[in-house]
Amino acid sequence: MDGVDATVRGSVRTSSAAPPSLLTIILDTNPLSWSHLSSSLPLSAVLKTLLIFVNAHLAINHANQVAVLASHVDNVAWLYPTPDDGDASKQSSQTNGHTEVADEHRVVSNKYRPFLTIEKNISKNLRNLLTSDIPSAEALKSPPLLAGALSIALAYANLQLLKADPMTSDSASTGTGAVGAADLDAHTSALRTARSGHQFVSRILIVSVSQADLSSQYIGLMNSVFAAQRLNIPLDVLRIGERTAFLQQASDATSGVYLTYDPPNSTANGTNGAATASFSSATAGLLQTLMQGYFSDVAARKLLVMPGSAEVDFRAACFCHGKIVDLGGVCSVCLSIFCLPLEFTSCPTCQSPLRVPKSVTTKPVAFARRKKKKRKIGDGGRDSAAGTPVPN
Amino acid sequence: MVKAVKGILVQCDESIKAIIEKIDKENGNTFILEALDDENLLISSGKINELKARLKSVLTDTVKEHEEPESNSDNNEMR
Amino acid sequence: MSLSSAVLDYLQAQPGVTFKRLYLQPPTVLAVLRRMLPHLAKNIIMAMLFMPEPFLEEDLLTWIRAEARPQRDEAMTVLEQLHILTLVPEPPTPRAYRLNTAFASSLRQALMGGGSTNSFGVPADKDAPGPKRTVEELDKWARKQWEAILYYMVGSAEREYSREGNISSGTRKLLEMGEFIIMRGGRADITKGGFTFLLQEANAQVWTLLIVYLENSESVSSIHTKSKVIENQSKDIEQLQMDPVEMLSFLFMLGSLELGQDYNTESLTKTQFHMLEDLHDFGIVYHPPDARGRFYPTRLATTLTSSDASLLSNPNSSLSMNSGKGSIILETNHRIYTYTSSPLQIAVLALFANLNSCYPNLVSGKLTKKSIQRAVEKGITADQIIDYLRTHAHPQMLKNQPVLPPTVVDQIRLWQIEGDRMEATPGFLLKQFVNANEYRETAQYAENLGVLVWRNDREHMFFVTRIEQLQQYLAKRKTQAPRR
Amino acid sequence: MSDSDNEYIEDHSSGDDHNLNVGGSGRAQRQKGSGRNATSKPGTRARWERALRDTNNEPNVVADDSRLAENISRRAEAQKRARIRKDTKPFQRGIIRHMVLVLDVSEMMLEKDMRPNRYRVMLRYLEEYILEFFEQNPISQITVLMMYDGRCIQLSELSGNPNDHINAIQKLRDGDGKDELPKEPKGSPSLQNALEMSRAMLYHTPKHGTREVLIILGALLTNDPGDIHKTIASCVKDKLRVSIIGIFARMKICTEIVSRTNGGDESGYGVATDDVDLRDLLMASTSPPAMRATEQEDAAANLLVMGFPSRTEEEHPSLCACHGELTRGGYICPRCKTKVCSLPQTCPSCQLTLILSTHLARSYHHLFPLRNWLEVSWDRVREMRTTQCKGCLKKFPGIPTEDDGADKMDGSSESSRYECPSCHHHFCVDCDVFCHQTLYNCPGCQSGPPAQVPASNGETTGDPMALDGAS
Repeated sequence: MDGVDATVRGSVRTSSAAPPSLLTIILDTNPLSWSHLSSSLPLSAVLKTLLIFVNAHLAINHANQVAVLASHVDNVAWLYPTPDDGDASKQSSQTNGHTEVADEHRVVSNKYRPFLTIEKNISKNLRNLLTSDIPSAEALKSPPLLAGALSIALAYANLQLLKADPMTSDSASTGTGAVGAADLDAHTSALRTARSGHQFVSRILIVSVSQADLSSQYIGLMNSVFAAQRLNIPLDVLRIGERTAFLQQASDATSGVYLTYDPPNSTANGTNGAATASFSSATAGLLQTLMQGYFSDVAARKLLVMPGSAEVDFRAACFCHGKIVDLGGVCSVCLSIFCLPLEFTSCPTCQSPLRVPKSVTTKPVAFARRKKKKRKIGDGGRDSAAGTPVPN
Repeated sequence: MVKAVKGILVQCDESIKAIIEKIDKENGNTFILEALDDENLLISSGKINELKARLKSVLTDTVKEHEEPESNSDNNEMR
Repeated sequence: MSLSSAVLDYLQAQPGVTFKRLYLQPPTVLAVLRRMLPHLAKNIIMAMLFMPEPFLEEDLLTWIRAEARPQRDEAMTVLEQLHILTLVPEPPTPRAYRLNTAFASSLRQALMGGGSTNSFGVPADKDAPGPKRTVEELDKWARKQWEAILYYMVGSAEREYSREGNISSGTRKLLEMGEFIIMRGGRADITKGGFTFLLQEANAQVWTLLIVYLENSESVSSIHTKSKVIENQSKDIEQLQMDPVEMLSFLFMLGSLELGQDYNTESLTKTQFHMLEDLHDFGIVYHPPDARGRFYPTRLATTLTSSDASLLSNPNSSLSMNSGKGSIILETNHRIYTYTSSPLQIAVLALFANLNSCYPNLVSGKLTKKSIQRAVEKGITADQIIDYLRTHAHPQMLKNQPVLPPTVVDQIRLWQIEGDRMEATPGFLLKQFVNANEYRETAQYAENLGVLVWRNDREHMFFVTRIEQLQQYLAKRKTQAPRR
Repeated sequence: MSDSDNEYIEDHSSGDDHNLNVGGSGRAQRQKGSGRNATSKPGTRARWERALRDTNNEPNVVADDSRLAENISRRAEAQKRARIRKDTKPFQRGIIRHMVLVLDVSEMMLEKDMRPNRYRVMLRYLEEYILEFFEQNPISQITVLMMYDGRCIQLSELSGNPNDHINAIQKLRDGDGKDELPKEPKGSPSLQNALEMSRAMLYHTPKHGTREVLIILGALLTNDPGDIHKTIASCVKDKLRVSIIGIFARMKICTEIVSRTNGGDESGYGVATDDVDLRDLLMASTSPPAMRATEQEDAAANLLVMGFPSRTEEEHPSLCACHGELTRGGYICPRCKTKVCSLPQTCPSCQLTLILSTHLARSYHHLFPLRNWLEVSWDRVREMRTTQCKGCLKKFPGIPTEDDGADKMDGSSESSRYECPSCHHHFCVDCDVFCHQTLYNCPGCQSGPPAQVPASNGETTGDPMALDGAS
């Protein structure tokens, strides 16, 4: 009779049945930044690479989903799925799609249909986006609306998560009083996603090129990062160009992958394999980076050693100048971060008068002597103006 | 040299093993290939159904099961 | 699980040449990737797909976490068995893995487009004559055909549902060959395998039947033609040799087609065209009698290459064969309620439950010792019953964790093993190891593969369910041993 | 930063005392936002009475079956939204909190009116509570006390590490192997002892932080050695803010303690009627409390100097300054270059507060709350012509051809759309809940200019975003 084992009944499916997964790509489409890269890594090539990546993601599981967002200069646009244009144009696009299919008879027969649909949608929407409005030169220098794109991506992922989870969608429709409502509590929603992690997983890949700094979107960005953390969604960042501290923090906080990719000069060595001969070496490298570094979803990441460095830049941006600081003043009321020395007497964010510890503003001799002793521990020559915040 | 023997592993408790051994003895040792330990036996491949049938008949003969009313005592009896 | 492993078993039995030819078709590669590989293996393939050099074994090992060893072994074994990965053991260079070239180039082609193989189906001309079929019509057709097969099988167990005549004699023969039914004096009797079949999900059923179809391709073709001969009056089909590779490719291609779209039959080979008739009988494709130049894949076809998880999570994409899918409520007092009016599902339930009342949309009953043991005697296992109940559980039940009441699950198992005081596992006993080391490592390997059933460390022997990989392993060990 | 986050436009006429809901059943406002307007004298009505009234006043109307599904979904929406409708006025809040958590471990906690008993239920929720507390208030500190057999015993030191407290609570639950901790609740509680001890605990805490006491009290008595009123007076003097969560019934003395230490506001005294309620009350206290005008003067903002160290990895292990263990990586204090192995903490060498900027950022949503979104009428929909949610692209129901006079249900929108008052984009109810409970951002405001009323001729270009107005 000992054949019956309690452990058996829990295991519903074997480990090889991976959960469906949603991949959301946020593509930075600032035309200015891409034009800088046009010689080594043009946007069109990156797009082509991303499409292969997307196809590969869709190929491994029938239920896998994709969403692509463009964080453009002054707005955030959906590249896939295409939002409705209202009734009239929706109909036209439908008929449009049909005739196109008939036209491209030969192409269709050589490509998996879902891939084709997505590719068409993305390139059409991107074309529309890039040709529709030419932003002003000033706007071009502004940072991409990453916080907005992340917010939308998370809202979308959240909906897919709700859809995939029969428990919540059901409790929503029946609305069973107090207990049902308690399920909707923010905290349980986090727990719920952790528990339903095996039913649906999601991740977000940010392809970032712009140099502009993101400190103006700091709060929005951070809120998005915490939301992603709660939903158990890793934020992967593929940075083309220099490092950015915030994106690295974001991916670290959500245990995502952060890699920088430096496009080699187009004249560089010809290591292209036979398969990638049609690509420049830059795109081939990019493709390989995507396929090896970013391909695995949350389920697979448990099994793999993910790339990334343990060294993370955790410095913050000050609210007064947007400067990156590693030592700063913090308002005790509103937690705004300021760079030192302080230039004002009341907090610019919350208007409360700031009582600044004397050690910050003045340089008392007596303290300085004590400091000297301490310096031996550290490496010495640093700015000693900042004093210890002695509570009370 | 490693040796592989094709057969059927039978896992049972000791009392059943004793019965199986008895059946085996009565039938000219055609069932058991090897007695592995107290609870495991290796049986020759084609014989398992016959063995099962014989075991069942032995058990129904020896074990008197206490009749249960079908309607409302579904799981209490077995525990 | 049963379905992908069924296909996997079939494929693994094929010779290497077959794979070479199979992998020339991008849809096949896509389907193999999607359907038959463990998740980790998919990731490995994708990482290697665009890698210019072979993947060093050492790098691969560091890439996969040490804790994930069992998954790694599983993935690598499957990849090697399907001839997707090969080890390149050139002595001067470090050992490295290489993707099968045909596989890799087909997969790249599938992902990047291009080529001119017409492998994803040629849509029929828009202006072709004949009426178009809507998705609803196709669903109706598929359901009608498939349920006819199921009815036939259930009907053979329960007289009152018997509805022969609806399915072609070819299909009937096929069921017999698959040992789902046994003909006894002109009457069909359902077998143990048949019950297993009935209790599976629709998608698994389709694959199980198709595998039987593939395995018996030669004989099926002749049987089918015999029945067709009268209708078609054509003799030349009789000589047709069904090529399993072409058949498989066709099935995989069907899985990548779009529902509601009609496709041209011109690009099909003779074998494939011939298969169309059989698949039409199963309800997998619809081949309009008034327009022979076209065919429509039904939902049964387009979901061939989707996995169980996706079918569960996306109810729209699955064709619920039993109209009341997800309708069973099982209570801790063993009572069972099912919202259904489908005689098929009622018949299936009646196999293992004691049904006592029937309302227009609800049947209720009870799982009793008698009913379960009756089912067990017929050859249905407790696990099958439990699986069936779980996959068809009502959404309200799915809220529970675990889905089914544990007491009932345990009780069903207990009832099954009650008459059955021993557990039999066919397989192989390995013994007489040269030394403790060899024993330990081999046993460990077997355990990682998941084939180890029993081991006795003192006597240095263990029992496994399958031996092929172990043989390879031991052979490999032998060749490596001198080097160590 | 977009406008919905940091600006607040006063749009309530009720003025500043808005968050102080005077009255008995305390957190009614939080619990049932919809009940607020309907009842004539909101707080004084007991919960059971209200429930009775609700059922009695429901008119017996024969429902139109065709609208049943719609009404059910409307009700579900209202329920979801009821949980997010809290005040979004950006009060100054006590972000740096010092909290004494006092547990009742008296024999009254053995009552079995919660399953398995009150004590176990309380311990179960506490772990969750502590994690949530530090999630919401990463730079705050807690200490846990228990009232046991007339005494007050400290279970964990004042610290900012959640694991310290969770371990203490687990020890209390499972026993610590030794006989130091009681296995079962015993005796009666003493509020006076608890308050005195809390006072002592919080005496040294800096002024810029809050001094809070949260008492979970199951008993309906307090067994004090002296005059509790004197203790209350000294608590008021020391600026302690006491909140109490009672179980099943109210006590006069608790009302007095809470009211006097909170400047006359009794809303800090909540009574749990079941275990879900207990949990809700606990979780409600994880949000930082609003500061009052009087406290604000005393606790003028201090400028705290903090370091934001970056994580490094070393080739060779070295000793960390905090535990003296060999580690391969850690955080380097930006001022003195000492290595510590975890954050947040105080640099062992130069006493600088070391913190991750993300810790600070976690509290921002309390300070810059997202404004509530408005229900959208069909007229407004006709004007804006939105067809899908700005966040998740969910399709909205279409505009009905004629006004069908659907029943208005409080708390949900007739058009299933919700509009952000800043950017005028429309969202679905799921995004509404998600954005206000988890994200704290408005996806519309963050991603471009506010939505415009579309051009009246209805001709749109091929730009897919045109109707969303974002272009």
